[in-house]
Amino acid sequence: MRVPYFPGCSLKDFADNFEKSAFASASVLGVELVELPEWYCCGVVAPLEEDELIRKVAPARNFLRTKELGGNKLVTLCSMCYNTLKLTNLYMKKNPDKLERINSFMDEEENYDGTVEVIHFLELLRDIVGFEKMREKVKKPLKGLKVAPYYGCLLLRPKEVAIDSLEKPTVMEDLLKSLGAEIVNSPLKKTCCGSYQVINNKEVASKLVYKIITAVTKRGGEAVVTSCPLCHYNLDSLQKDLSDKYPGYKEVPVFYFTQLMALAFGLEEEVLGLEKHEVNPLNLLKSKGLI
Amino acid sequence: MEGAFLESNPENKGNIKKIKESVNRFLQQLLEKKVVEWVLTPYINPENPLPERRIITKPEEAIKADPLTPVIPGFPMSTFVSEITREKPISKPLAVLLKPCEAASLVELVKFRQANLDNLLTIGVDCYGSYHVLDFKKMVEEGEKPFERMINALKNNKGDELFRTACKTCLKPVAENTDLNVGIIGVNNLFIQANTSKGTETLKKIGLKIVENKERDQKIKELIEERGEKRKGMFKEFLKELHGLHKLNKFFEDCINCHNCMEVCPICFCKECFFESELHPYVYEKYIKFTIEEGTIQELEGKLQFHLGRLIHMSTSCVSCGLCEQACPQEIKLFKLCGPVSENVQKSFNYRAGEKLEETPPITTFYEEDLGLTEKQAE
Amino acid sequence: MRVGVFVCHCGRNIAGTLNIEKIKEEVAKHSGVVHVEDYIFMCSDPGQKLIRDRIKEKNLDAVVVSACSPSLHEKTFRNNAASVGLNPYKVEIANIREWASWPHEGKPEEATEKAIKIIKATVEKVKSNIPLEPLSVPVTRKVLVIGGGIAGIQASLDIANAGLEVYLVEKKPSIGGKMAQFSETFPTLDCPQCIETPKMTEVANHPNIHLYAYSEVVDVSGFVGNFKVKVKRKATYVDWNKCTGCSECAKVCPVKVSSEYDVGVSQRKAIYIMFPQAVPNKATIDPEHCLRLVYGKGCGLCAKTCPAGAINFEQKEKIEEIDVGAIIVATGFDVMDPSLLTEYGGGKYKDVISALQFERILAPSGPTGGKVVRPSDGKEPKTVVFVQCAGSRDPEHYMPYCSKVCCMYTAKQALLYKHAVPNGHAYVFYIDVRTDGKGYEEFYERVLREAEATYLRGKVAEIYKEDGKLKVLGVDTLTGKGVEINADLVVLATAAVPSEGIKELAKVLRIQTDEYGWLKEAHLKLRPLETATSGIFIAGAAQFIRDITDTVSHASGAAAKALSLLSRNRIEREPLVAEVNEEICSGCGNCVEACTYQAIKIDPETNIAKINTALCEGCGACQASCPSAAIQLTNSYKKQLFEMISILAKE
Amino acid sequence: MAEKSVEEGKEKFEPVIVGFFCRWCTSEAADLAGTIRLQYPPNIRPIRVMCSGFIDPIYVLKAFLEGADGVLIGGCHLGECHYINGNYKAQTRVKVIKEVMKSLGLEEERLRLEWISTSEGLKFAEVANEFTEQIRRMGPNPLKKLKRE
Repeated sequence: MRVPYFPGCSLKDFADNFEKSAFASASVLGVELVELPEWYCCGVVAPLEEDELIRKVAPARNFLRTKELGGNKLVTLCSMCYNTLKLTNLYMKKNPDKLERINSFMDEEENYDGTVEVIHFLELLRDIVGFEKMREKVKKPLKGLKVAPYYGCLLLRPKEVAIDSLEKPTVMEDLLKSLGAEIVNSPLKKTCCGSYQVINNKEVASKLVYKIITAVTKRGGEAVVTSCPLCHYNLDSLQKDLSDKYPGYKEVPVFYFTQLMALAFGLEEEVLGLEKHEVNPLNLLKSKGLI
Repeated sequence: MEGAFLESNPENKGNIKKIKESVNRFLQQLLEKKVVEWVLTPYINPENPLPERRIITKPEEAIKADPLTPVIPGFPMSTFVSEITREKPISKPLAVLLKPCEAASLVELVKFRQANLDNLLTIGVDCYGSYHVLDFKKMVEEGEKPFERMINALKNNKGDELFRTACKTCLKPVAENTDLNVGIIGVNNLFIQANTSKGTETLKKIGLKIVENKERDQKIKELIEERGEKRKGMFKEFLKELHGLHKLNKFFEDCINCHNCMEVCPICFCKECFFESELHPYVYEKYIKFTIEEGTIQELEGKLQFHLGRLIHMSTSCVSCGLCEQACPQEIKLFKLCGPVSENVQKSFNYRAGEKLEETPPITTFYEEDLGLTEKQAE
Repeated sequence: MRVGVFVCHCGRNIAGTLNIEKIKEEVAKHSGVVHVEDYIFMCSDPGQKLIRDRIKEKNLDAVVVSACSPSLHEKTFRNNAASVGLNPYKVEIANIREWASWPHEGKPEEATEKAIKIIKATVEKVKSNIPLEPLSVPVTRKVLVIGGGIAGIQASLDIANAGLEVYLVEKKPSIGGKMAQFSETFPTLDCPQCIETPKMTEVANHPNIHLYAYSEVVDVSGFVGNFKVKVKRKATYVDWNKCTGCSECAKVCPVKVSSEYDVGVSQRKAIYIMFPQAVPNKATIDPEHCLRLVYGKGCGLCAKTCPAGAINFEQKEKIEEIDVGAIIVATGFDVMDPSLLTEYGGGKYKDVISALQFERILAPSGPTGGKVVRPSDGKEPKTVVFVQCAGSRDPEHYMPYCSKVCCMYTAKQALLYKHAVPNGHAYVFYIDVRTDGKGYEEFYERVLREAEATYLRGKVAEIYKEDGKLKVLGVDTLTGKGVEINADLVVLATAAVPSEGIKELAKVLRIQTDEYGWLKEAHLKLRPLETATSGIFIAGAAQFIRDITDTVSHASGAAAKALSLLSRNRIEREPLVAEVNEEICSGCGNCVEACTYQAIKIDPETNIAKINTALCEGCGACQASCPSAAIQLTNSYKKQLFEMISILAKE
Repeated sequence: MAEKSVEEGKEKFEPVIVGFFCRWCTSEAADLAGTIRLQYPPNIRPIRVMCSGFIDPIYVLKAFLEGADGVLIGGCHLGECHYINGNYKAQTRVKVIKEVMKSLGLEEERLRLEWISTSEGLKFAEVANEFTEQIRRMGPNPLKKLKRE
């Protein structure tokens, strides 16, 4: 199965281990993620302003590229790209008059007709591949690894783009279960990671990360799993300071779900890109006999 | 499907004469074994090349029954059934032989309380196609045998250019809602198909061995698929010919307001047609009045009101029998109108007239959902 | 046919735009019109007299008044004509004010043209109108009240005191409803025991009230003034004629079941009296839990103990038929099940409870005797968090509407809690505090002062257990800061929702519910007590959640509606009903399917449609479904429509 | 469509639109529009009927055959019918006519169904404006041209 794929900036930079591990494990499942030939910024926040139509041109172009690849589904890995593209697409579908204007901004291109569907890789795994099939491909079950899924906000809010139940999501739990991991249910799995506050108000983000991580460790969690490069960045990089601030603080490594997939599928360790982690995951993985 | 072969002698395979004899023997047995007391069937008319409809009561009369005849002489059989059973159910068990379109229209008439199935044994007759009454008559007069012609066409699976348009595009060569079917499609020997428990009981009563027949199912499916393709193309063409008021007006140019199409229509069950009532403004006196007041007679509106009005009334239940076209003395190809329009209307309600007794017609169904009609349409 | 047309100027409202002379000139030419006259105000006394005089002088047999909307003066003009012997149904209104002069002020010529068309079409209609007399129907002067909460109680008492008989049907073993479960009521802090119980007793002793407790309405047929109602009287397995309410049976019953009355805060027995003040004060056996009834043998301790010998395991439910003229639906509300609110740990943590449960804990007559303790360990909670709008004002997840009463009862609960636990502290999360009632704002101010509760403007995001405490994560939107509270007890002001089974009951009654299940009123503003089915009224929170004050007023209003309907022995109805031409009807039954009121049946003898005019509401859906014009609506005949269309559609 | 430009070059085409308005909602909305003096074109000629469920498809046909350029049917919003569900019946019947008209290329856009409640005077005026404009753009009922020929 070939599926058009939108990477976004993070996945080409600090989160390239997310992409790498995703590509590798997707191919185990017979899924080829085909990167859009010439892609543009997802737009992050700007396209969500309803009247700033010019800022929605980039997403529209991404959808056109998708159609050129002969697909009508566009997969993203980054939660933020998913959220932005999906919302923008919905906006264009719901407002044909606005779509017409957006199209008029791009005179050298075909018109976008609103027929692309944006999905997150997790949805593809759940709804198209199926977790049962994943279970069959597991070579090294993540036995005894106590992981806490962490959703953040972008996969679940607002309601019209939620990939799962707003209050009781289970998609990551189900995925990790199929890999053989043990699930630790943290009440703070949907709590804000601090987002961009990490830049100008690091304290806020830091405090949130402390809460999120301690809620996990208190419940016996050994690792946190996420699907968002920004969440990953905050949760991973801010932990260093926490150890200084809070004596007795216990660090836990933070993984992308695709890294754990690659691990369970028995792929080369190098696709995991473990060297990028701030909180060293090697000890944990070694102790479980996974590497 | 299950059912029973009537002829197990391999020598008779596909023998046309034997087919007819087999059916008649089957009808005879129905009467002999007292499964029914009466049989309503097309019947050989010594005075006329066209068959007549007759109720037979004695087993020996069955010899001259002609249920497989490839023609509908005038009114559909369902109209007769309606007339017999509308007021009250019949007193004695009656078997009636119906072509698939007649069976379908009977289903619609039952839904509209214009017929009653109590005490009725409905027997569908496979129909590969039928001829216009005039063609049929001409054939007989010229010594050709219409039945043999139809059977040969069936054997070669080539269709027949002379079939009525409704038959060429017919998707119901086999009745779906009868107790029994006289099967000639997809079989070599005559096959009596049982659709209901009443049908199965009947076969058992006259001592027939019940068997599965999957081959026939497959053959029928293939035929319908093949016809479906053809129908799609033809209907598209028909609607093109009628597109817009100007073309529609041209189409009705020769109409003489005789209303034969309505008279013969199995769905037009009204005691008094609304378009012939005193409310209908285009009656004689009104024409005179219009002529005086406006200097023109409203012939055009009169015709359109009748035909479009009738279409609005019956298109939800039209079974595509095409008898309106056969009845038109002016040879207006009415099936081109009611066939495709009714198909569109019924499709839009996800309804197929005459298919299931328990399905209610769109106009009496209460759709408690927004049908989306007020949504703005793109211009 | 001699039609008179009267054109009203309505001061300058009509004459200022329309060319009255042109109208008169054109209309006078129309066939059948013998007289046209204009006047400055047709609805005034001289205007009316003018019409009366002309009817007599010119011997008019039909009248068209070209004036304002028929919804304003149709009755006036019809009665006026009737006073000089012209049948009121031979008078029609042509609306040339709202429909011509007002909306086309800048286009006098076109507006005049339109007015002429409207008048001519109306003339055509009135020409074929037939004279009619109102239909008169005898009525049963009795009322059925469904639901024995405070609304049903109030409505029943009002009607019974006016001298009419009332059947009060309650599905639980006792009347009293939700109000009987409350601790004290805002803003006066009266206890329901003090104010509701006397009313309950009055119901029980009233000679005009037939109280059918533990019963349900299962079928309603008939129509306004003449309803036939089937009531299922469920088996109580106790002969209520013998039962003295001594409760000895409950003492010996070995089966304990979670108490519905205490919303699970306490337990009752399989044979029980709902609460000490229950009316009727009789025992009921719960057949799902009674050992004898479940296994068909054994136990029977209650029967052995009962001093009155009232226990009867063989009792069967009965269907009773009653005739009434009006029905009042007072089925009240329910609260949303807190276990639906997973993000708040509802149903998961014992100490996350609904406000109704907290009412029982606070109630002096409740299972804890008014001592505030938490369900999990019976300890006194020192920190209580109240979450308002739990499930309300939340269109993404639950109910979009405001549940109206929560602000006030939460404030009350915070106060009562403070009274019970002086060293405890209450936090209240709110979106807005709504205090829209007499004395409500003052009460809220008192709570702020006296209860020392911390009011936090914001929503709670998550409640979970950590280190033995309930951690409440929320936000204070006034400071913009996140809030984290370690609570001992969380009280959710869960959304009010329509009472269970209301949709099924609405079907039986042939009345409408809205998308949530609240009963639909005939008009939200002007007919809030009526349903679209005449003769059926709504009282209290069944229409929408409301507090006790409003409920009682609403119930008295519904009672007054029923009383005014039944004030005479006969009622009159519009005679604009369907009629069948038997010559043409082919009995296809399309009209039967089209009729919402089951007013049409096919006569099995003749195979022809037959109309029950008493049931017919005159909507005309039948005539639109009839292919042959065999069924038509009186004075909206197809002929009339055809003539009108013919005039209007021409250039 | 060929019929569209018949009146071009002559005086501006003023369409005739027959309106069927239920007495409980759309008629009241029309009253309200007048009362608050909302201005809309006088092209719609109204008939007040009991309910949108009262409208026999034949009335619509009749209006077109008598020369109307458009037909507007107004009823209560779904779920708000005074007669409980008359408007559901109306939409079924309108659907039948529309399907017939669509199949035969008879410009089904000339028939419009709208739900306009008592309080929606503004919506009434907007619909009147917009529908009149639409019919004006579409040009006269082709029947008129046919009759002149």
